[in-house]
Amino acid sequence: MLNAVKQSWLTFRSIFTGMGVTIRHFFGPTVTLQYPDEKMELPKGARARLYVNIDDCIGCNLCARACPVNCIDIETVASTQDVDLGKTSTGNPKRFWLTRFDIDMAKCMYCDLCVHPCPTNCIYMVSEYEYSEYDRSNLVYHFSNLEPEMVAEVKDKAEKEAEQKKREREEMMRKKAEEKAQKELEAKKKAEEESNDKEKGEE
Amino acid sequence: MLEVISKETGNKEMVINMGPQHPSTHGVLRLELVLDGEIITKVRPNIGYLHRCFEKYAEQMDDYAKVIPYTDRMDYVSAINQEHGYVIALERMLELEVPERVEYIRVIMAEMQRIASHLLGIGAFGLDLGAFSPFLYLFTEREKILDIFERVTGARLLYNYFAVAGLMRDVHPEFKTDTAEFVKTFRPKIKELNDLLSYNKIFIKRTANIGVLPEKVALNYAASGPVLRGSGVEWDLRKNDPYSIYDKFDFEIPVGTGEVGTLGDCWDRYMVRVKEMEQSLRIIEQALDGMPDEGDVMEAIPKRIRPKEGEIYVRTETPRGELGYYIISDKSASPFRVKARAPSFVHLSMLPAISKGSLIADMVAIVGSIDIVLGEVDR
Amino acid sequence: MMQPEEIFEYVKEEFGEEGFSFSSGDIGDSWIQVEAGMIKTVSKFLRDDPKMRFNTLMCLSGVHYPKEEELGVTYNLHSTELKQTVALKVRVPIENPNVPSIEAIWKTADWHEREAYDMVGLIFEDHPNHKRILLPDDWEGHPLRKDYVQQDFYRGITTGA
Amino acid sequence: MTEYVSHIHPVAAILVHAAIPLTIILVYALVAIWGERKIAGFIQDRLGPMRVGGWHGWAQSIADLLKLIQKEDIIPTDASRFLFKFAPFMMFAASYAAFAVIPFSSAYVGSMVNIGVFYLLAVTSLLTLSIIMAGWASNNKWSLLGGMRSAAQMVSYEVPTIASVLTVVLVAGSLNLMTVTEMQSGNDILGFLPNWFIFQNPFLIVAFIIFFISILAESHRVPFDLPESESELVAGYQTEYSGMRWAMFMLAEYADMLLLSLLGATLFFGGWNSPFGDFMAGPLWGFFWFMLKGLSLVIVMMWIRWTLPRYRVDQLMHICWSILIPLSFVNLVLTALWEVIF
Amino acid sequence: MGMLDKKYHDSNIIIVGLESALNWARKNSLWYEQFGLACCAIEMMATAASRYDFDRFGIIPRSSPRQADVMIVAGTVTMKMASRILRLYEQMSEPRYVISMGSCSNCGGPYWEHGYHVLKGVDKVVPVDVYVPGCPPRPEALLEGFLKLQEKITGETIIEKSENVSKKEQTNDAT
Repeated sequence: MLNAVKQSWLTFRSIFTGMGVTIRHFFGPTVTLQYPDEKMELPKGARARLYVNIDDCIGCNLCARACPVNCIDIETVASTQDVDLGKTSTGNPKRFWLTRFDIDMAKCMYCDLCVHPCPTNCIYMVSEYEYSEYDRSNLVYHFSNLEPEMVAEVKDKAEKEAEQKKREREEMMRKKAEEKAQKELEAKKKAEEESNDKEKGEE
Repeated sequence: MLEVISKETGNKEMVINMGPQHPSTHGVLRLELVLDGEIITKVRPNIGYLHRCFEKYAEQMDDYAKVIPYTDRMDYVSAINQEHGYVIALERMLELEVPERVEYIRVIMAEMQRIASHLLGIGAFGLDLGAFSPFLYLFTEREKILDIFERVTGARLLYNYFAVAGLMRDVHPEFKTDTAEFVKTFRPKIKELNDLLSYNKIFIKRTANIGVLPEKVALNYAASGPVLRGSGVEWDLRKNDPYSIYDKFDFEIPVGTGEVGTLGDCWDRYMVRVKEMEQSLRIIEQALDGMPDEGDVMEAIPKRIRPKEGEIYVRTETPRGELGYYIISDKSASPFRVKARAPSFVHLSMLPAISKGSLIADMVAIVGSIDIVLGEVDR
Repeated sequence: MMQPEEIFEYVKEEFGEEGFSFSSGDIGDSWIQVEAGMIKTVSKFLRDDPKMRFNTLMCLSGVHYPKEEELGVTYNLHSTELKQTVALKVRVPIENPNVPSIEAIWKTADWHEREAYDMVGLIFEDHPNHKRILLPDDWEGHPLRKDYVQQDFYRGITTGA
Repeated sequence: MTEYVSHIHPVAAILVHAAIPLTIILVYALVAIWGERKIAGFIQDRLGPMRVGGWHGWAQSIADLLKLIQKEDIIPTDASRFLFKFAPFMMFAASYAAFAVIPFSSAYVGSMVNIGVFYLLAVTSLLTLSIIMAGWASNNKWSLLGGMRSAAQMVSYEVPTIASVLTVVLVAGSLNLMTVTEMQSGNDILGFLPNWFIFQNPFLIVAFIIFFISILAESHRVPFDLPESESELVAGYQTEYSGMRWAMFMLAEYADMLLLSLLGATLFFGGWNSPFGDFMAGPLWGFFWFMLKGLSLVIVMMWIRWTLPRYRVDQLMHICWSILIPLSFVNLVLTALWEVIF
Repeated sequence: MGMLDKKYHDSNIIIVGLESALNWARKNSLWYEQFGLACCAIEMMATAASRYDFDRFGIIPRSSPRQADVMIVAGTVTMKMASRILRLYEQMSEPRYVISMGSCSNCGGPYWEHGYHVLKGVDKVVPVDVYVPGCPPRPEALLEGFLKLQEKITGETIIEKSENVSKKEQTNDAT
């Protein structure tokens, strides 16, 4: 009986202790951040979205290779000899047209692994996080700044140049082969002559 | 959500499906409960609703380092600890030296993560038992930790911060003061939690003598972490099999005492977590004192990771228990096999053993007290 | 506390040379290779012998070795009393992947074995509930085999992108 | 007001009598739901509704109500259709009907019944029935469990409620709530305390504590909110209800909470009597004081809700049968003795 | 849907006024279904917690799908879970909305390539209204997703809505 009274008293006491805590919180300050009206400033280096400074990209494909989920899709075309693409702000020479540089932010897992290998620091995370979409295809970000016609032109040119090079190379190969054949022929002749001489000598 | 699974039980008993969508199964766990009235006669856990093919992914990656972000996603509540285990395994395979400063930062981060994870676990446990406010108070504290983490790593939940023999980036200059400030403000909150929840009579009534896990059963099931310690076994890998620099710190291993009920009940498991937070604070304080101010954290990172042929089993203490990585390497750049031995997986498997004869309400308490994370169970 | 080599010697004394070998890779842990048929008796001995006392099974992993066309199981044991660790390994041919279940010795093996069955297709004899655990019951194939081909549809829902 | 109403046509009088409590319930429910969310918010260091309708989200409940009206009304295929549809209305009707005997002010009571207390307790036990109906008709196991729990809980807790109400009735010597209230006017105790029953007799304090615990259980508030405990039974007996029918349940629950709080205010805190004797007294002030007392009890119930975890179903039963019921009967006898002696 | 959708098919002043009132109610009382799948669920909880506070927008969790208006698919949907998601969606009462939160439910996310057991986007099973990117999205991002959804609801008319309903039903049949 006494025990029951004691237990009840302890129960009530613990309940009142708890209610004391909650009432203190009731009158205490709130911690709520009223989001659309007030926004927290994200710290430096926050990872909320990938961004590519396309002017600095040299098309080395290192980020795409570092990506564990393969959400970066890069297509490059070698620039032709008559065009100078200039240099990046870090001083690296650009050798490729970036005909496609797509990042599928719907696939991305924000792991930061693509940022570190970049030689020109042109791919990095920015702290912009408000970009939800009604349509998923809008989450694929196209960073390449080439117009479609330009892409076609560049590709065409590159193809032509590649063909040209290929032809030149073939030409060279052919010449080399001819020279080689010539030499072999000469060598053969020489050998024959020599053997003839030998035969003659033996005779 | 509700379907009759079989007619095996006849008319007297009822089979009820708890989950995969249920407010207190901590994710997508499904429990088939065979009920006699409200008393559970049989429980069959069904898992796999979050099987995300981690082990397949580890084998598919062409670089050991690419697996790290996926380890984060296993136990998403304590991502840092998951990374920690994995990088330690790789460092042992490659026999790499880790700079001292890196070790200190890692320990601080890991212990902060342990507190954050326990805060969530305790809060969710209270929520399961109907106490709503403690959950939100604890979440507010957790947000403070996440703020520090975000300044350090740039992300709030899944960090990808540890690299093999290094860190992805250095901590910011105010890291020490921020963390010390947090430690200072957090201490009183534990007392408040004890007032509000731990020693609340209703809470004790709901958790004491419920889901008792005897020491022998716990060891046979290979339980670890707070679940094992709640049964009175003084077993902590940070002390018993020290990794990183945990042997440098002075801390205690809190164990269950059976203070309000039987040894090894839900309340003991809960209380071990509360006490562990205090110990983590102690470790953080010591680590902050000992942490060197200077030193490059990225210098030691190897470009290409290619371990020799062999295999290794490395275990570390995560907030939920022993996390083991069993890694086989075949000299190539991608792992041959990575198996993660997740503590939650093991703990969940003993659910049928400890919950027989309890009520539905107890079931909720038991699941809450073993603090499972389904991402880790299913991987 | 005994090193794995000593444990190997000790086990060999008990069971004889037959069916045991000790090996290790270039790095990392070494292991005791055990013939599949003996794993149950060896496990029981390791658990109960006063000098062994391996009271917990830390991890059980199934592995597929495509070159040898074999499946393997690795048992990582630990003794919390004597603080010693050892790894056992069992290799079985892929056509006949039967391994005796050790569920009766360490309860924790129950789910681990089910997972090994699910992932690489090992079959554990005398397992009380030998079913898939992570994947649904009607799933095709064992995904952690190196030659696994993903099915295109599962119950009418495409698994592709 | 009763006098004015009695001059008009009887049917019109009935309608007026019906409309007054209904208006009170509806306005109260809208305010209380918003208020509960605000209170919960402040207790939890947050703000609660802020954006709907301007100042502190005052229009939140209106938006909720309007939305619930638009929601699709789902009746599960295997449900018992009639019972399923009928249960929410019956539940609301039960708590609404009980308001008839509540004396809102010295000038207004819906129906001056001699056995007001008896009527009120009888009508509110219909709530149990409707919850069982809802739980059973849904053909859902969670609902069924919720319904069963609720039946056990409410039937059990009716006993201590009635016993503690009887204690007051014993002191007052009347079952008419108006008479009970009138008996508590004046400020005579110790020269300044109002003549409320809670101050009149030490055993009535115990009776009030029992009464308060019981009404927490009767109106399914934490720590006794087992029938709809979210973390165990999903949503209990309401699991299958959507839209307007669910809103009816919500309305009935809040009305029930108010009803029991008002009953407590009438029985223990002097009903519409002003705490300052004749100062600030009168029919309208009476209404104000009465609602203030009732709402304070409601707020305490909310405060408890956001603090405590909940009991388990067997512990709940244990509290009722082995603590509250014996205690309330002993208390009843002791009160009777006190009344005889003093 | 409620009783209003089938009766009026040409809009006039009253309907427009009524419509905006109903839209206002709908968008300000988006009760979400309380179920989490994976990592994003933790951020969803964080959004509901004190710092970000869903309740400011009138967004509260309901554990029963019957009373929920919006389903937040927070996390990876696996093949085993996909049919349950569909069933949960079917259990919700109209008008209902779906927010796909995070990379995994947007398109399989990190698991899109080798994830044999991962559904590549929840939109293969249920129609999605708003995609919130992030892995996991910040709480603010989820709130922004809700604001986008509110915007969408503001622009809805009853007729459109009923058409959407039938369209949604068709997509359901197809899967």
